[in-house]
This record gives sequence, structure tokens and C-alpha cells, in this order.
Amino acid sequence: MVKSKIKLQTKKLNVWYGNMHVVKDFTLKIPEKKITAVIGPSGCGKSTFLRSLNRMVELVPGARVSGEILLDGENIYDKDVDETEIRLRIGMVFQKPNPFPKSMYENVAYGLKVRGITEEKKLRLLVEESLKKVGLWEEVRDRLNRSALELSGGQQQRLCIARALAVKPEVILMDEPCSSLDPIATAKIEDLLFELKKDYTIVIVTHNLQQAARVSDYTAFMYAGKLIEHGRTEEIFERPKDKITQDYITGRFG
Amino acid sequence: MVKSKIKLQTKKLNVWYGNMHVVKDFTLKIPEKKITAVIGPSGCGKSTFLRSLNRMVELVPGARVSGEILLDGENIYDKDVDETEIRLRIGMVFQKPNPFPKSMYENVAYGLKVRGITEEKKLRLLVEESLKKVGLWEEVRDRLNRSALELSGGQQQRLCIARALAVKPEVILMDEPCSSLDPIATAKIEDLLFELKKDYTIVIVTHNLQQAARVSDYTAFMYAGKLIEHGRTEEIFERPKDKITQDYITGRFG
Amino acid sequence: MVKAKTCERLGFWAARVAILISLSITGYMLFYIISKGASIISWDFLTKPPTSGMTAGGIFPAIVGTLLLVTLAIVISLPLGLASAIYLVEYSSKESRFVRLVELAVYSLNGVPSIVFGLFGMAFFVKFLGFGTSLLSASLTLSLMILPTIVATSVEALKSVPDHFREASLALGATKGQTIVRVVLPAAFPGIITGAMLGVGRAAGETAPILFTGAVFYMRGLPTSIFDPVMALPFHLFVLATEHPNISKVEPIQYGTALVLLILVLLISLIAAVIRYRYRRKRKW
Amino acid sequence: MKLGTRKKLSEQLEDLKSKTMEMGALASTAVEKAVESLVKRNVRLAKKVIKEDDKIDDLEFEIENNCMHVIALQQPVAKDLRTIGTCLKIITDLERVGDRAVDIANITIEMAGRAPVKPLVDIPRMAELAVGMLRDSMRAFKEGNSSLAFELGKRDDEVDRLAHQVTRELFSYLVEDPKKISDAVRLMLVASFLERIADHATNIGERVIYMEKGEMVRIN
Amino acid sequence: MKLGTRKKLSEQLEDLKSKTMEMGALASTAVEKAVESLVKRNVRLAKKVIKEDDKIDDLEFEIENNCMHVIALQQPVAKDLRTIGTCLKIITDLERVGDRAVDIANITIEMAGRAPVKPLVDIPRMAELAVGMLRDSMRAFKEGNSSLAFELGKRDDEVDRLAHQVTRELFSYLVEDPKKISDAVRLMLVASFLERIADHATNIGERVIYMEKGEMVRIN
Amino acid sequence: MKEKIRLKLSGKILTFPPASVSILAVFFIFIFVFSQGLPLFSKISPFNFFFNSTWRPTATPPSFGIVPLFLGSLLVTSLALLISVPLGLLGAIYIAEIANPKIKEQIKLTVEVLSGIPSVVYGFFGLRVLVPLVQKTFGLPTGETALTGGIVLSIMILPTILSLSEEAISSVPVEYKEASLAIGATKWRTIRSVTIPAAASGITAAIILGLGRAFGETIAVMMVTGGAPIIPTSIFSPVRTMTQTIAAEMGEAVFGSTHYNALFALGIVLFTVNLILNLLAIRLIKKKKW
Ligand SMILES: Nc1ncnc2c1ncn2[C@@H]1O[C@H](COP(=O)(O)OP(=O)(O)OP(=O)(O)O)[C@@H](O)[C@H]1O
Ligand SMILES: Nc1ncnc2c1ncn2[C@@H]1O[C@H](COP(=O)(O)OP(=O)(O)OP(=O)(O)O)[C@@H](O)[C@H]1O
Ligand SMILES: [Mg+2]
Ligand SMILES: [Mg+2]
Ligand SMILES: O=P([O-])([O-])[O-]
Repeated sequence: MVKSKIKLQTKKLNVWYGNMHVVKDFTLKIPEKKITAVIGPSGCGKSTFLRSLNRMVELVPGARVSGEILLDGENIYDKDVDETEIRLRIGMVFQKPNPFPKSMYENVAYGLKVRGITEEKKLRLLVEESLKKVGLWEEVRDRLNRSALELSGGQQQRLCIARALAVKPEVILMDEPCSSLDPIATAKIEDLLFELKKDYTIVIVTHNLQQAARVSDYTAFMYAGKLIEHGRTEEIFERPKDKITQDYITGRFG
Repeated sequence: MVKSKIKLQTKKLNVWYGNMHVVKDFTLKIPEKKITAVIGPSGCGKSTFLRSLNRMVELVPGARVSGEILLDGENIYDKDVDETEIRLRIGMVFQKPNPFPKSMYENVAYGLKVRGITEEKKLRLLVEESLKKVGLWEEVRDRLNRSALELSGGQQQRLCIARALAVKPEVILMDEPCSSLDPIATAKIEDLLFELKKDYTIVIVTHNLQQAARVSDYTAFMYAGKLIEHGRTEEIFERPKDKITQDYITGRFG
Repeated sequence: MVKAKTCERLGFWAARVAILISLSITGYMLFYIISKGASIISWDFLTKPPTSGMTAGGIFPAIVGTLLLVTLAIVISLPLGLASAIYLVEYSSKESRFVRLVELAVYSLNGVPSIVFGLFGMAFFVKFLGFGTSLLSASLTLSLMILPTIVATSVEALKSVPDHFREASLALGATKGQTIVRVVLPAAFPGIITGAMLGVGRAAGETAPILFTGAVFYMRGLPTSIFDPVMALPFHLFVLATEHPNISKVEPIQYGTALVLLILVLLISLIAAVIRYRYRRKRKW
Repeated sequence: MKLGTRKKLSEQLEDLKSKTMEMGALASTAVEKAVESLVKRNVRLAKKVIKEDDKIDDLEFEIENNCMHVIALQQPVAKDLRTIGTCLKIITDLERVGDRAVDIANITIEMAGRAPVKPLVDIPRMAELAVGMLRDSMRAFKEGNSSLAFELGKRDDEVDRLAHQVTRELFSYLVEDPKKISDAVRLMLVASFLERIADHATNIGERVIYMEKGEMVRIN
Repeated sequence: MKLGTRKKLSEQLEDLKSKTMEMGALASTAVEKAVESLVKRNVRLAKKVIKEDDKIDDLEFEIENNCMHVIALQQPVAKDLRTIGTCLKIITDLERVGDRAVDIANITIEMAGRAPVKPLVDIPRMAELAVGMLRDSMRAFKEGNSSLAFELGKRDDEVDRLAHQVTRELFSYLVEDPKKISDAVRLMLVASFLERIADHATNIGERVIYMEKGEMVRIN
Repeated sequence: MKEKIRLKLSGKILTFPPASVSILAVFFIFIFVFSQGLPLFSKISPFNFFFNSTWRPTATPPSFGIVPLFLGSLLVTSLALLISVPLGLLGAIYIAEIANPKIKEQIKLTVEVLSGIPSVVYGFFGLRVLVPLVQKTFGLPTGETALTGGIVLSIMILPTILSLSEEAISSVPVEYKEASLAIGATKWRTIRSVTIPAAASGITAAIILGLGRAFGETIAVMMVTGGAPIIPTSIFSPVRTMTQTIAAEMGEAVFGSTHYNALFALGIVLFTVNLILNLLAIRLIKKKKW
């Protein structure tokens, strides 16, 4: 069904919180330079699934993961894989815009500094590049040293995306990145997604079915921890095969 | 344009916060037993407008109101009108479900007790009636004395609606009542709205254009404090007259 | 990257060692006092007055004195503090000059060293108002000292009641007074109680403020009126440990007194902490 | 669905479907009556058919509008959307069926007062078949019955066969008796109309299958 | 719009419109060529027209599918939705125009090798008018030009007038020379087809006005 | 209706006077402490008071120079901070960021309970345990030194610094930490570069409040520092702090005498210094940016 190159792939992924089995035998292929949306009712495990893709789920005390996640064919959960390395390759953007309470410049430079880049000139250049990519450069070039918290919600979210882009990740995970934004800021982020997918593989979790329909190339429908249906977004929204999917997307659910 | 009886009507309503002119010359008729949706970009003054309808806006220090709001022809801002009396007639439901940290029973009974009703039997009866109206009775009848905070978000919101209904208001104002709910809970609330409009006049503020389209009979589009366009929801969504309205609802805004 | 990992390991160990040291010092202190004092405590020790120039007998008057001081102090400061907090949070606008003045005053009061409270108590209650060195002067001094704690915690407790509760109540046609009494105060209750307990704990343990205002080293019998001076546990311990002519003879009594004081204060403090924790966990808004 | 009385999506879809069924019934009846008027040379009935076509047109307009309402206001997806798409397409077919009924009725009027070309046997038979298909296609739509829809393909072949036969037969009359030319031409047209009505019924059947399965299938 | 390459709503709408324009161009050309084949009695050209109608049918299918995609995925409202609704309707008209071109081409083939009934004068004239209307209706669609669309009503009247004239004329031939009956009948059909093509152009014009103004207006 | 309006107003009227009590209290403290302290300067010059290096109130002629007392307070307080700040900060990091949730809750509870231990108990512990220990370890003639005072105070303010810093660190929104981790920073790097800077104002406030507590503490220091009013020469000197001086000498000072005034003047100094520290801390805490 998926024809482009597979960038990221989960194989029989399972996640438990303590005794609670939250993600169940999840096998999904995520194609390169496409947008894959994960939809499903609240609490079905979308965020958990997403966080398992860059090993952020390990930060939850009591979380346990089994199965494989292959990034370009390599299992990121292998013993000798460094999770910080993985997180440089798989960036993440969160539900609420969360810039650090530092200057805009520092925010974007942060990941680069973590990576050991200290040369001022190089940093400037890379920061500018990232900010341009998210279309924020023109808006903030004159006040890069002002606090990032002065920006509006939508701008903050774009800054956070720029911050994630700065370290040149290959994959970007987004957990409901627009749910705290107004429709206009949301539209801007969606436009940005179209630009970004030229260079990045994107996985987005959203509650907003319309958003999934608008922006994604592929859609995965998740229910009670299981992958119910996965396919081209058109297929899912026009011809879902599964009864549950049909009920969910037509709002006849629950 | 509006043919049913007019329940609530604003005439040249203006609201200021300090020097900030937030609602400007707002003249709107709200027909009885219909759902009127107020839509518009963030910060355009929707919440302020809504809160001026039951004089909640007066609680904001520095808020100033001019113009008239007629409830059944009587100006609620008249000097000798008691605002607590108005708030009994015009109920309100908030963005985030906000049950009191009391038992479910106490929550619904609260408004009645405030009104001076103390007779246990009568209270029970009225509480049951309200809970039945919002379809919560079957779900909670066995645990009325448990804390309302034990309920799920959607149930809490329905409890809040029941609480507002208990005092038998004529109008119900809702400020983004579903924005913190998942799609399933949202669908239940929307179903409830269809039931409620048999008996109540409803004004709902929402960011979700689809929701406005789905549930409302009339839609008012607000922009920068002004009423730009108002009409049957079908008209607004199929044949908006104003360019700004068109741009806003088709997402070409900003 | 390897360096980053090493840094992390070192940092974590430093933190672990720090907390271990911190806890073990205090832990040792508690262990020390408990082990030394436990053998002293008996029914007689708790219920008998001291005898033979303090070298024998119990500490009953000091216990009673402390309880009296604390009770009186809280009875004065809780209503005052709570009412202030209600005024600040519910009845005034944040910009009002008066509110800022009150806040400033509360903060200032909180920073005043206890010995300065002692000085003030002596100058104002003892001398100026003529209450003399008495239970009343000492309690008033203590109540002022714990007032900021009570105001601050009550303000916090009231503020932590989300506005949407108030809005919900007002939107249902309740008046402001009904809203405060029926919704806000019940929701803030645990926080207020914690504040009160904290105040009680502080009042019970302080020595400096009562030094010149009401505490005496020895008195015959219990105070009969609020104008009598009182014995108090902390003061008792202080004097026994530093000024008693026969220090080695009263050593066991010192340990005993220290232990009783410790238990009293820790108990109060523990109750406060437990209430707070339970409440924090239970709170869902 | 009257304006100003908002309903839930499922109710609106039901409304749409029942309106479409109503339109289907009107169109079928119109064809029946038109053919009856032709057979019985009943001008009044023919005029009635022509007048009643307005109802069908109005209904098409109304249903189309409602479809747009529902799309604009409810954002239907998946089967809901396919149902609406199907209604949109079915109503154009039905409207065209209605137009053919009018065409037939007009022919009745044109031929009024003249001796019949020949006894009408095959045409009523075709009409019966075509209307039967139409009715069944609408039943398939109502019930979401795709196997019923699927059978329409075969039945359409039968109608096509009959149409050919009628045309051939009439051509022979044409050559025999030039005076009857114009009426013979008219009857040929009627046959072609009926054939097209059967085509429309087949189209409707295809749409029903699409609605149910999400795939376009050619059934003839 | 290929599957799997998601675009923004505005781009998708542009795609839809240009596909529809393409279909319009194909249909217009088909009619022109069909009439040319008839006039020049060019069977090869007629066969080409018939073959190329598949393209039109495919395009209709594709555009309709894309419309459904856009509705399902983008929740269009207001003018965006009206544009899609208009595309959906225009393509049925265009498809029918294509079918009429095929009908004309078929007649060319049927009449091949026989002497012409009469020199074809009015039919090419009608064809020119009808195709002109079709082209203009599509231009009005492209440009959102409702006044251009509005004029189509008058032009349709002219085509109707010509069609009547042609029919009357042919009837006289029919009576004169019974041998030419069948071809005369065929030419009458051609005239009625052209008339209907003009009707379709008028329909498209009405749709354009609806798209622009949000109201259905009858323009003839 | 009128009754309702009265009801509405009554709440405000009822709560206004209590709200004024705090203001009055500060005002009175100010008036009374100053009114008893300021007369000193009609008897001796402020220069003398602030810069004279001997404190001999009972000698003839008496000398009221607070330099040794101030230095004593300063030394003891500095020592206390030197020990408790690193321990407290690292400990706070442990509790807030490293400890697993179960242990975390328990440690927090413990620390909060410990912060309620009365100062006299710390003093008592210092006197009984630390004084002999210091004496033995460093081979001093007496264990009652500035160092001992510093240690006792550091133990005493440790819970304050720990719990306030921990609160500051914990209140840094988890989103910041997640953002940093998600970008590939290690946990420690995140603590260093994101959490601590974000909590900086809160941590500073914690330290200042600890400082204030140490500076204003009376009984605990009194029991362990030896109480010699001389300028300390090393951390092993016995010292006498300002607070301690007031507590020790007030009993002997004659009401209204120069000595009495001088002790109140010490009170003024304490009052002022602590007020400044406290207001500073409050400003820092209020400066939260999120
Ligand atoms: N830290 C945790 N410890 C234990 N259970 C958890 C934890 N986080 C989430 N869960 C549970 O795991 C399940 C899946 O949670 P998750 O956050 O992945 O759902 P989700 O699909 O993202 O929901 P939402 O749409 O509401 O964000 C839920 O039932 C939730 O209660
Ligand atoms: N208490 C207040 N004091 C001063 N200005 C305020 C206050 N509340 C809101 N405003 C301002 O008034 C304007 C209108 O606010 P309002 O909350 O009514 O907008 P809104 O349309 O409800 O926005 P949203 O969709 O984001 O809820 C905004 O610019 C806002 O910043
Ligand atoms: Mg989630
Ligand atoms: Mg709002
Ligand atoms: O309307 P038609 O020409 O396709 O029958």
C-alpha cells in the first residue's frame, strides 16, 4: 500500500505503563518525506505511540517497551543505541508551544550547542536557516535577542518547530501541535507542514479529523492501543474498510 | 431575516476594558428556542460579548458597558435590575468543565439552594429532572453523592449544563463548551444541544467552524469587536455576503 | 556524546551524595535526641512540676504554658489572617494601593527576625500597653509573628481556588457572599488549615519572641490569668542548657525537654504536611 | 429539511434519501403515465405529465441544494459523503428520466387525432421493463442493496434488444406507408427514450454500488 | 491531483478547474470535429471522435472523484464549495455534450456513401453557434465572468430558432423524396443534438452565475 | 433588593479592618523599635555606633561599636550558606529531577516536617554534639566557635533552602524539560542549561530567605558560638552575633538607658537588613516568566 521509501517502521511494538497495556502489537510503516497522521479517540495511546518513536516514553517511570522500531532499518531500541543520538535524528514538537524562557536565538541555537557546535558564526547561520524554513525570520530578525515568550502562540509554535529543525532531524514527531492555537495560527502551521514535507518525514497526532484529512498523505487510525486501519488519507476518509474507522470518522462513535 | 420571536437583543452594545474598546456597536437579535453561534478570530471579543449578555463582564475590574441588552424587551442593564436575578434567567456554561469540588448532587442543587429552595424532596426532584435532561441520570444515579470530579471531562461538562438548567433559565450562554473535550464527548454535547433547543434559547461561542455549522441555526461573525455578518447558518456558510466572512470561513484569513 | 554521558553520571552522583548528607545530619540529630531523651520521659515527667531547683521532677508547667501560648496565639491570628486573606483575594482589585500596601506589610512582617518581635513585644505590649511580662503579651507577640504565615497560606489557598468556581457560582445567580461561604472557603479549607498548623508549629518552637515578653524560667503552679507569666518548653530547654548552674545534673531533663518539644512540634508539622499532601493529590482542578 | 430547523447529520441524510426516493417515484410514475397517454392517445393525461414534470425539476433543485447544505454544514466523509454524492448523481438521472417522460407526452400530443401507425405492443412492454428497472434501482438505493443494483445490467440489455427490434419494425412501416412517416419517426424516438431511461436506471444502479462499496463498477 | 501528493485547498481547486476546462475543450473540439465529419462525410474523423469520447468520460470520472476527495479532505464551504458543486454539474453537462458529439459522429458513419439529402448550410451554422456558446460558457467559468454567462440565454434562443427552421425544412424534403427519409430523419436528429448542446452551454452558464453569486438564476 | 446590596457590601466591610492589621503591625514595630533605638544617637554618634570596633556596654566608659557583632553575624551566616547552598541545591536537584516518584514524595515530606524543628533544638544539638566535636577535631581550647555556629545554622536552614529550591525547580514546566530532552540533550545537560536557569530566580530567592533566617536567628547561635564580642580573626574564633547580643543583654539593660537604646538600635539594623533581604527574595519569586 505504501510505495515510497520507508523511513521509520514499527514492528509488533508494545508499550506498558506498569500493568497497563497501552500500545498493542503496533506494526506501522512510515514513508519518507510524507506526512503520516495518527488519529483515534482520546486515551487510545496516540501520544504514547508517538513518544515511543523517539524513546521519550522511557522517561515515564514504569514504562516498558517491547518490539522493534526501525529507523532506516536500524532498531532504535537496540542496547548500544544512544537515545540522545536518536532524538537528534527524530525531533519532536509538542501540543503546547514550549519555547525555553530564553531569547529566540538561544532557543533555536540550543540543540546545536547541545550537539557541540559553539562557533558563533556557524550558529548564527544555522539559526537563520531554521527560522527561514518556518517563515519566522522576517517576523523576528530584528529582535532575536528578545525573550521567546514575547511571541504569540502561533509564532511560538513555529519557533519550536525551528528549534527542532535546527539540528537537522530526519523525522519530526508532532503531538497535537495546533490544539492550543487559534484557526489562523493553525492554518499557518498547516501551510508550514506542506513546506516541511519536502525535506522531512513527519508524523502528526491530531484529534482534529479535518486537520488529518487536510494535511496528511497517510492516516493511521488507532483504537484501544491497536492499529485498526492504515492507508492513504483519501482511502481512509472516503472508503474506510473497517467499521470502527467508519464510525469514528463519521462521528457515530461512542 | 430572523422570523421567530426575539428572546434577547443587543442594541448598540459597546464594551470597554479600561481604554480598550472591545465590543463595538453590536446590534444583534437572538431568536427564541434557536441556537445562535458566535464565531470570529481569537481576541475579537466573542467571550466579552457573551459575558455582557448576563452581566458577568461586570466582574472584570475596569470593564464598562454602554448600550442596551433587552431580555424579553426589558433592558438588563437598567439601574433597578438585580444582576443575580438576570443570571438566574440567563445561565452560563464555560469553556472548561468546572463542577464544584462537591458531590454531583450538591453541584446541581447549588443554584437551587442559592435561590432559597431547601426542601429536600423538592431538591431531589429538580436535580433528577436536570440530570435527566442532559442524559446523565442513568450514568450517575447510583453515585450522586460521589465527588463530581470523578466524572470524565464530557460528563463533567454535561453536569455543568445540568447545573445551569436546574435553576430553569430561559437562555443558556456557552463559551467554547467543547474546546477541552475529545470528539466523542463533543458529539454528545452537540446531540444535547439539539435536545435543549426545544426548551431554551442558546448562544454558543465557538472556534470550531464545523461545530458552528453543525449545530447552530443562526451564525454571527464577529471581527475586531464588530458584528460583520449575521444570518441563517446555511447562508453564512454557503453564501457569505461579506468578503471578510468569506475569507474567514474558507480559512484564507490572516 | 560520551563526555555528556560521563558528565551526567558525575552530576547525578553529586546530587545523590548531597541529599544523603543533608538527610543524615538531621537524621542523626533526631536519633541523638530521641535516644538520649526517650529514657527520661515518663508519666511523671510529663505531669509533674519541676522540683529541687530544676534538677528533678517534670516539665508539666512548661508543656501547659506552651499549649496556652500557642492556643491563644492561633485564636488571635487565625481569624485576623483569614479575614485579611479574604479581603485581599475576594474583595479588592489587584491594582488597589491598599492591597499592595497590605501585601508589602505581610512580606515585611515575615522577614522580621524573631528577636525583633521580642523587642517590639516588650516595648509595646509589656511596657506601652502595660500588659507586663505575661501570657497575654507573649501570645500577642507570637500571634503577630505567625500572622504573615497565616495570611500568606490563606491567600495561597484562596487563590488556588480557580476563578471558574467563582464564575460558575455567580453565573448561577449566587451573591458574592454566598459564593465565598459556599464555594470558595470549603475548597480552600485544607490549605487554610495547613497554614494554621504551620503557624502553631512555629509559635510552639520559638524562644526569642517570648524571651522578654512572658516566659519565665520557673513559677510556682500554673498561670491563673492571662496576665500571669508562663513557662514554655523552648525557653525551658534554653535555660537548662545554657544558664543552669548545675548543668551536668539537669542534663537528662534537657534531653527529655528537647524530646517533648520535638515531638510536639514535629507532630503538628507532620499533620500539616499530611493534610497538604493528601489535598494536593486529591485536588483535580 | 426546512431552513432554520437544524437537524443532525443522520437525520439530514435520511431526509435526503427520502426526498430522492420521492423524486424517483415521481419520475417512474411520469414515465408510466406518459406511455399510458401514448397508448390510450389521452392528451389530457399527457398534459398532466408535462405539468407535473415541474415538480420533478423543483425536487431536483431542492435536493441538490440540500446536498450542498449538508456538505457545507456537516462535513460528511466516508459513506455519508458517498451517499450525498450518489444523491447528487441520481437526481440528474431522474431529472433526465422526467424530461424523457415529457418528451413522450409531447409526442402523444403531436400524434393526437391521427390514426395509429400500428398497434402498440412492444413499446408498452419496453416501458414496463424500463420503469421496473427504475423502480428497482431506487429500491436498491433505499435498501443499499448492491446485488439488486447489479442485476440491472442484464435487464438493460433486454431493453436495448427490444428498442432495436421496435426501430427495425418501424423502419419497415416507414417504407411501406410514407404518410405515416412522421408518426413512425416519433415512435422510434419513444423507443430510444425508453432505452435511455433504462440506461439511467442502470446508472443509478452503478451509483448505488459505489455508495455501498466505495468503488465505481460498470455493470453493463 | 495524483494520489499521495497532498496539496492545499486552493491548489486543489485550481487543479479541478483546469481539469474541467480541459474537459470543456475536449467536448467542444469533439462537437466541432463531429460536425466537420458530417459535412465532409469523413468517416475516419467520425471514428476518431467516437474513440476520443472515452477521454471525456475518463476525465469526468476523474474530476468527479477529485471533487469527492476535496470535499472529504478539505471541508470546503462558501465559494469553494460552490466551485466544486459547479464542477460536478458542469462535467455532467460536458459529458452529455460529448455523447451528442458521438451521436453526430455515428450519424456521419450511418450516412456514409449515400448522396447528401441537401447541401448542409444551417447545420454547420448551428454548430458554430453552439460550440461558440460552449466555449464562452467555459471561459465564463474560468474567469468567473457572470455577465458573459448571462448572455448565453439570448444566444440559446437563436440556436433554438435555427433548429426549428432546419426541422421544418427537412420535413418538406421528407415529403418530397421518401427515399431520403432516413437521412432526413438523421439530420433532424443532428439539429436536435446541437440544440441540446446549446442547452448544456446555457446550463453551464447558470452554474457559473451560481458559483459567483451563490444564487440559481434561470437565464432563458 | 436593598437588603441584598447591604449583604454584598457587608463582606467587604467585615474583612477590611483585619486586612489593615498587618499594616498597623509593621507600622507599630517600626515606630516602637525605632522610638526605643533612635534616642541612642542623641547619646552617641551614629559613626561611633556603626564603625567603632568595640562593644563594651557595661564598661566605663561604655563603648557601643557594632562592628564585631556585625562581623560575627556575617561570618556565621556566610559559613552557614557556604555549607548549605551547595548541599541544598544539589539535594533539590536530586529530589526534583532524579529521585523516583515514591522516594521523592517521602523525602519532600521529611524535609518539610524537618523545617519545623524549633531552633532551640538545633542549638541544643550543637551545644551537646558539635561543640565537643569541633573542639576535638581541630584541637581548640573551646568548641564554641564561629564555625560551630555556621554548621548549626547551615543544618537549620538546609530544609528551607532544599524545599524552596526544590519547589522552584519542580515548578519549571515539564514542557521545557521535554523540549530539551526531545532535542537530544542528556538529562544532566537539561538540568544545567534549561531547568536551573529557568528556576534561577526561585533558587536565588530560596538562598536569600535562608540567609535571612540565618542572619536573624538568635537562640541556636547563642548556644554554640561562645558569645565573645570581639572581631573574629578566624573561623575558629568565638563570636557574638547581633541577635545574640540583644537576647543576652536585654535582661540586664536598664529601661531607657543608653545600653537599652543600643540594643534596640541593633534591632533596627536587624530589622532593616532582613527587610531588604526579604523584599529582594519576594521580587525574585514574583519574577516568574511563564
Ligand atoms: N504516565 C502514565 N502512567 C500511566 N498511564 C498513563 C500515563 N500516560 C498515559 N497513560 C494512560 O495510557 C493511555 C494512553 O495514553 P495516551 O496519552 O497515549 O493517549 P492519547 O491517545 O494520546 O490520548 P489523548 O488523545 O487524550 O492525548 C491512557 O489510558 C492514559 O490514561
Ligand atoms: N480582563 C481583561 N482586561 C483587559 N483586556 C481584556 C480582558 N479580557 C480580554 N481582554 C482583551 O479583550 C479582547 C477581546 O477578548 P475576548 O476574550 O472577548 O476575545 P475572544 O474573541 O473570546 O477570544 P478567544 O477566541 O481567544 O477566546 C482581547 O484583545 C483581549 O486581549
Ligand atoms: Mg495525547
Ligand atoms: Mg474567548
Ligand atoms: O439528456 P440526454 O440527452 O442525455 O438524454
